Amino acid sequence: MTTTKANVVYKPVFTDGAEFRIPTFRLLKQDGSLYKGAKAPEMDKEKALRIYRAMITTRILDERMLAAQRQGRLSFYMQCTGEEAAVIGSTAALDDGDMIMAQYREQGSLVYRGFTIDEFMNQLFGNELDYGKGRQMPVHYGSSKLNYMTISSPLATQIPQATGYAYGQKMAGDGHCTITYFGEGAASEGDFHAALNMAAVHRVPVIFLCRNNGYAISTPAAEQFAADGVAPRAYGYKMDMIRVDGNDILAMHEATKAARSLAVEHNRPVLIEAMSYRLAAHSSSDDPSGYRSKDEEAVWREKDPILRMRLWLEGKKWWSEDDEKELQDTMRREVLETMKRAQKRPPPALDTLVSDVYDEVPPALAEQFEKLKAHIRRHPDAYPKSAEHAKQAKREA
Amino acid sequence: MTTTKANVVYKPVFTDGAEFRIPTFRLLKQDGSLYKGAKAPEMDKEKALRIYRAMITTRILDERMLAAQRQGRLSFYMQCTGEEAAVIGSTAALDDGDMIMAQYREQGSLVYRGFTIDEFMNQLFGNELDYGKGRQMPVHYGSSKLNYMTISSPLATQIPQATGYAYGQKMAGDGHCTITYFGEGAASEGDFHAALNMAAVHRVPVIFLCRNNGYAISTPAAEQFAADGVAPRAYGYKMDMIRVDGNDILAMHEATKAARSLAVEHNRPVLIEAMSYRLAAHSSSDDPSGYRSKDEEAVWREKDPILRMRLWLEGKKWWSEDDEKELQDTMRREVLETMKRAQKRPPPALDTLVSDVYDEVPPALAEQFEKLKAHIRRHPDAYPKSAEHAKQAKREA
Amino acid sequence: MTQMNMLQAINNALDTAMAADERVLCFGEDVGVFGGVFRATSHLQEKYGKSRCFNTPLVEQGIIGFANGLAAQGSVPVAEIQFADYIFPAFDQIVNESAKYRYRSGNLFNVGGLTIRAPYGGGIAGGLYHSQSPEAYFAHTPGLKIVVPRNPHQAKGLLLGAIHDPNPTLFFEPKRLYRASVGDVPDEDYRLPLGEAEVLKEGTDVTVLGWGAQMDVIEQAVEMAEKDGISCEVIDLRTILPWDVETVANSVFKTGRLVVTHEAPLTGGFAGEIAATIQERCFLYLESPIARVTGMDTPFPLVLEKEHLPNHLKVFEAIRASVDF
Amino acid sequence: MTQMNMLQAINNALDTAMAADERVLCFGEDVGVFGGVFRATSHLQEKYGKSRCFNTPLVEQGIIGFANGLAAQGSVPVAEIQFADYIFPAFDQIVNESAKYRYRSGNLFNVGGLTIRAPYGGGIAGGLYHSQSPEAYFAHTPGLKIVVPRNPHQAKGLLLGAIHDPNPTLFFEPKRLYRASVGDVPDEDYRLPLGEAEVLKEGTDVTVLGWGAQMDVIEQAVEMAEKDGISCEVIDLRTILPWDVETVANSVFKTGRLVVTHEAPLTGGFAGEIAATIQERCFLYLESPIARVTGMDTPFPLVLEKEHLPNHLKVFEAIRASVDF
Ligand SMILES: Cc1ncc(C[n+]2csc(CCOP(=O)(O)OP(=O)(O)O)c2C)c(N)n1
Ligand SMILES: Cc1ncc(C[n+]2csc(CCOP(=O)(O)OP(=O)(O)O)c2C)c(N)n1
Ligand SMILES: [Mg+2]
Ligand SMILES: [Mg+2]
Repeated sequence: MTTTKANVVYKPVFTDGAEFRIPTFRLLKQDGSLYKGAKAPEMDKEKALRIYRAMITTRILDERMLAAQRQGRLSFYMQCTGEEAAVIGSTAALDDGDMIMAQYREQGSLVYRGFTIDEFMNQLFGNELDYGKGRQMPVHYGSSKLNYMTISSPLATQIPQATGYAYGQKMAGDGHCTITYFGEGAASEGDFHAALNMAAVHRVPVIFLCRNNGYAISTPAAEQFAADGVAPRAYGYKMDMIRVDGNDILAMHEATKAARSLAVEHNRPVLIEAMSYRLAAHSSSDDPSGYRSKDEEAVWREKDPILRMRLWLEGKKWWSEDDEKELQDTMRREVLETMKRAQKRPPPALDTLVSDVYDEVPPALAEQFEKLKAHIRRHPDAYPKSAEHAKQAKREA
Repeated sequence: MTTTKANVVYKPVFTDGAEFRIPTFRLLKQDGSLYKGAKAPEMDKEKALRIYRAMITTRILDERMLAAQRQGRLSFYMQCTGEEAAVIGSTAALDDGDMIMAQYREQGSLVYRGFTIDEFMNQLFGNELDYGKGRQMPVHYGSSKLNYMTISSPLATQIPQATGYAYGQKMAGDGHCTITYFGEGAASEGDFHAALNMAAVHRVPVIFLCRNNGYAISTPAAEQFAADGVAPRAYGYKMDMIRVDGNDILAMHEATKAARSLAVEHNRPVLIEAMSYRLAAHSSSDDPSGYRSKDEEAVWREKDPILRMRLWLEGKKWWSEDDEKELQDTMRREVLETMKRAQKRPPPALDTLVSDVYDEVPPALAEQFEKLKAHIRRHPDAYPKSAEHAKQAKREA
Repeated sequence: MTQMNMLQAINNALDTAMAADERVLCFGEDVGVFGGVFRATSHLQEKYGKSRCFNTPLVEQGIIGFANGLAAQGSVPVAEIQFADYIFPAFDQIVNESAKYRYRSGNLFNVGGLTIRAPYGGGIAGGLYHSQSPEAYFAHTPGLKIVVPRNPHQAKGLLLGAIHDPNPTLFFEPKRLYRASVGDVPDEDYRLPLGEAEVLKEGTDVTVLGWGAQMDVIEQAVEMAEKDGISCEVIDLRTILPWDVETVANSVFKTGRLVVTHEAPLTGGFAGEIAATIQERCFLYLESPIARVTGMDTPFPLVLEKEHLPNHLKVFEAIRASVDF
Repeated sequence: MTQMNMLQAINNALDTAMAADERVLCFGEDVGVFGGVFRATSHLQEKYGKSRCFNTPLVEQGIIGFANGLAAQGSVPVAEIQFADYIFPAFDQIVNESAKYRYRSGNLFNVGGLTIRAPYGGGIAGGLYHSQSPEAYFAHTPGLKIVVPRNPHQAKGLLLGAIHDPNPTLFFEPKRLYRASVGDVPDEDYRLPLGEAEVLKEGTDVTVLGWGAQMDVIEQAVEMAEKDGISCEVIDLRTILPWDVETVANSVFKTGRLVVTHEAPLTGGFAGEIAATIQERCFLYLESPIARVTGMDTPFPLVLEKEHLPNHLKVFEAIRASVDF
């Protein structure tokens, strides 16, 4: 009934929009060939390989670091596994100067932009070189030079911030936009509603990229919302929207490229829903066997986005078995070596406890810090990390 | 594109839902006759007059109390003027045992359910008979016997509460539902998003009634959302939705009746958007001339919902000029007399300062109260209200 | 009596309450099939059905808004917030709504049935957002009760006390004790009183006061102090709001000294309220300044959390300093 | 110099800041054409355009989330929350985000440009939800600054100080002084320092401390006390976080007595923090217990608000009691 041309009706007819079907945009079949009717996207070899290398690197990093966590070398880890195309395909469609405000499962964006394995490891081990100064849990990366906002654990808080950031970009007129990533679970937060509505009203160049991976920890999407995904919410804000096969690297790239030009050239914010699946556990603390079946996982394992891209690349003769082997070996080695190096580095200096709370340490906090230092001097054995740092500092001097 | 039958598309096509047109449900023309094609609703004379009397009473109460505020007899007031049909038409379609969780502009619901002028006045003047014990600003009514939740000023907080209340009703299996009223402004709050999503997921018997009256204080709807009203948000939750002419008493009644049976019989929550206009200022503290034109107001004054119903009643010979005059005179007199009575009543007793914070006054608060009493005894002149009450108490003893 | 860890005791309390009264409902993020990320609600959905123990969408303001409505209706909701660090989106629903429901309506309506459970505290390598102790943020809110248990026995009894208390109650669970703290727990339905501190150990030289996981820290510190010949009176506050001024003041009248410790930052922490009240109440009895041993005035760090936290050594030194003043 | 009331001074401060730096933006509910419900942003949209001064949708968590993002980008947002009572939906964005942005990123990012303005306080027949003084709720949050002006001159200087301070700042405006407080205000751009209390009057017998609208109450009380021959030292704290311990402690070293007053409820109010700190700092100098004169531990009432509020008589009696102890 809501598609009637009439302005007025004389019977109380209700609709819940169930009659709308939001189609999924796809280009690439699982065998690496294009769908019939799909136009080959413009993507040169260089770009394609940059993307593919980022996907492989992300996958290997995830595998190795989960293993490291299992070995007790790391306290915590979260994998992007299964969602590499959704994340990297979209980031690759942006300008590297665009701002990324991610949730936590988007390490692929960082890899793509050139965050080094060293930089990852320093954060994961919270050593003295961690940009975050060892203050946040593993996977809370950030990089100002790569325009990647430091991850914050409270879910969805970055979504209205992305609207604000993009408003600032629009005011500055620098032709940049902001993309914010979030899960279909986080989209239930009030901040999501605020962010999309404000973006639509103020015509802000922001892309809202919902990774619908089926689960929020143990909660399946069906207990998260009654609707057909997150996409139909765009109707409520009158915002451009598209649903994309999140395991299809070409479709993700095309859709995001188009979204970016809506955002930047027309000040139209866009909601992209990337349909995918969280192949791994929620995090290293989680065990999905309590809430979903192996069969379900197997179905999605068949849809691996990396394999799909590899088959496409091979079809184009841009990639070979040997290339694959070499990349995998190199990356595995680099990850392991870098890990060892990072793990050995001392923790951040003691004064990182009190710096950056404000631009300057206020007097009362400075006093607390003096007391702490005196206390540690009295009990050096009780504070091995501070002691370690002091030792290391001596060694290096 | 979103109405395509296809599951998959091979081109990135965006949609913002602009192609959907949500029609408005109407039955009654401004001249009191039914639209061609509109079915006369089942509404007997008794019900019709109960509704009409409530509308007139609300209008008169509002006029008188605004005047009282202007005369300095009252600190604050808010009028329902222009929205009486939206409020009373919907309440009248419910069972009187259904819970109402309103925003603040829904005094009409209370009038309809039988809240007496005395009860209104006691709240407005915060005297010793006010159920709220003089703690809240005027218009924050509540009635447990009439199933009308006490108004709370923070906007939208009642919306998720309504979802919870209705969930409790469903668990109790008592066949009741909850209706919650809110403005199109309040619908921007995060609590709105939470409430509707949870209601849809958990299939809760709740009716969300959005009074879209064009303004949130000075902010026009166009700066509140980019979409065509609040109705399209229902698509995002897969919730039954209908848009109704809020100045059409019969349409409001029919729509809400149908919504109630969806809610109670099928556990389907419903969103109703009542299109109307806030004819008066936001509150007695507001002056709309700073943000909207007299012309705009005049257009809506022509659509007066009370006159529309009166013409319908007169057409049915259920109401006459004389009836009107008598009702108006009686109500005016009653309001004035009751006001005088209420204004003279003493304020609530001093111990209402500290009761009801908890079920019992905790020791530290009891101690604070003892100190206060001793202090007042030392300075009786400085606390005229407490003194007045003490005097009155003496007089009555 | 059964030996249980704190999680089991909490699970047992919920089970007990749900068995006794069908109006009791448990919900929150991942609370259903999965039994919560810490498993505090394990098996409750199996036992009581999906309508009484369920997952909610991921929206804390909605969870508490929903819970407020349920409580107003007469149900007895026990809502879980997955980590206390994530309770802030619900701050408005708690502070402006739950706390003021009864007062603003003149007691026509109330949400007394409401209990909000949340794991809190540090010491688990959780960094900024899996470590906070937000009790003081709520303690400025008349109308709320705030309870923190120190061990499994207390956890069951206080949680049942909270669920049945006719006022909205926040129940903060020291998550680092979830599995670490084990003890005998009665099998029956028993309810410990809210608003009453407990003197765990009598002493004459100094009163040492805390709550939750900090009680273990105090125990270690006091052991050290007693070796030095200092006689400590140890009090578990248990209820932060409204707090038991009497018990604390009576102890300080006797000892003349007070050390208060909590994990939350110093400034604006609840130790400040206690110190302010006790210095007034016991002014002429105090032999040394009331000492506060707390987290530092920073967000919660990760790698250096040991340095940040008020451990037994810091508490011990404060006891010493108080006695040596 | 121009005679202005506090609203005009605030409006003038915003105008000054917007004229000087185009990155300064003002927004909030009804802030645009209408100029805000109190008219603090009057004419700013006219002068600086709709893109720099605008209405937002009605969603506080969004307003502050948006402002955080803007500040992170390098803009200088001045966000208005219509009443301080309605700041709580934004609590998470303020306490978990604004306050922790710099720390958690190791100073890669910060929202130092952010200023949040909100009218606060009672005495205007506002009842529960148009009267609250929520400063203490925020004062437990390292990373935030909190400022409260007492008159038009202070309001302009401190607001400009807050806007240019490189840390996120909450600026609470005593709304009952909006029109009531009038005084000379310099026309130029001047910035008063944050973090510094101001001694308004020197005295020897007792220190009387407050902030915002309470300074007028203190003035009246002190006048009564001086008639009784009590010499009072009066301090306006001005910045609640981080607060100026030095100035207050130095005063108490001299007077030996302290009375602190605020409108917010006693328990968990910021006077508790001050009392706790000063009793420790000045223990041997204190001649009487530190007194707190505050709102009662209840939600804010309406009809009996006079009874509830810490007026000059209550402050005077506390001064007397402190001196007579
Ligand atoms: C405000 C808040 N509430 C709860 C959590 C705990 N939590 C962390 S991740 C998560 C699930 C998120 O699911 P989704 O958004 O779908 O992202 P996904 O993990 O699937 O990528 C939850 C509940 C949190 N971090 N923040
Ligand atoms: C959380 C919150 N924010 C702001 C306000 C201040 N305020 C009161 S009414 C109002 C406008 C509400 O507009 P709408 O919801 O459209 O209802 P209407 O007044 O039009 O009936 C505002 C901003 C409030 N009461 N609560
Ligand atoms: Mg997910
Ligand atoms: Mg409106």
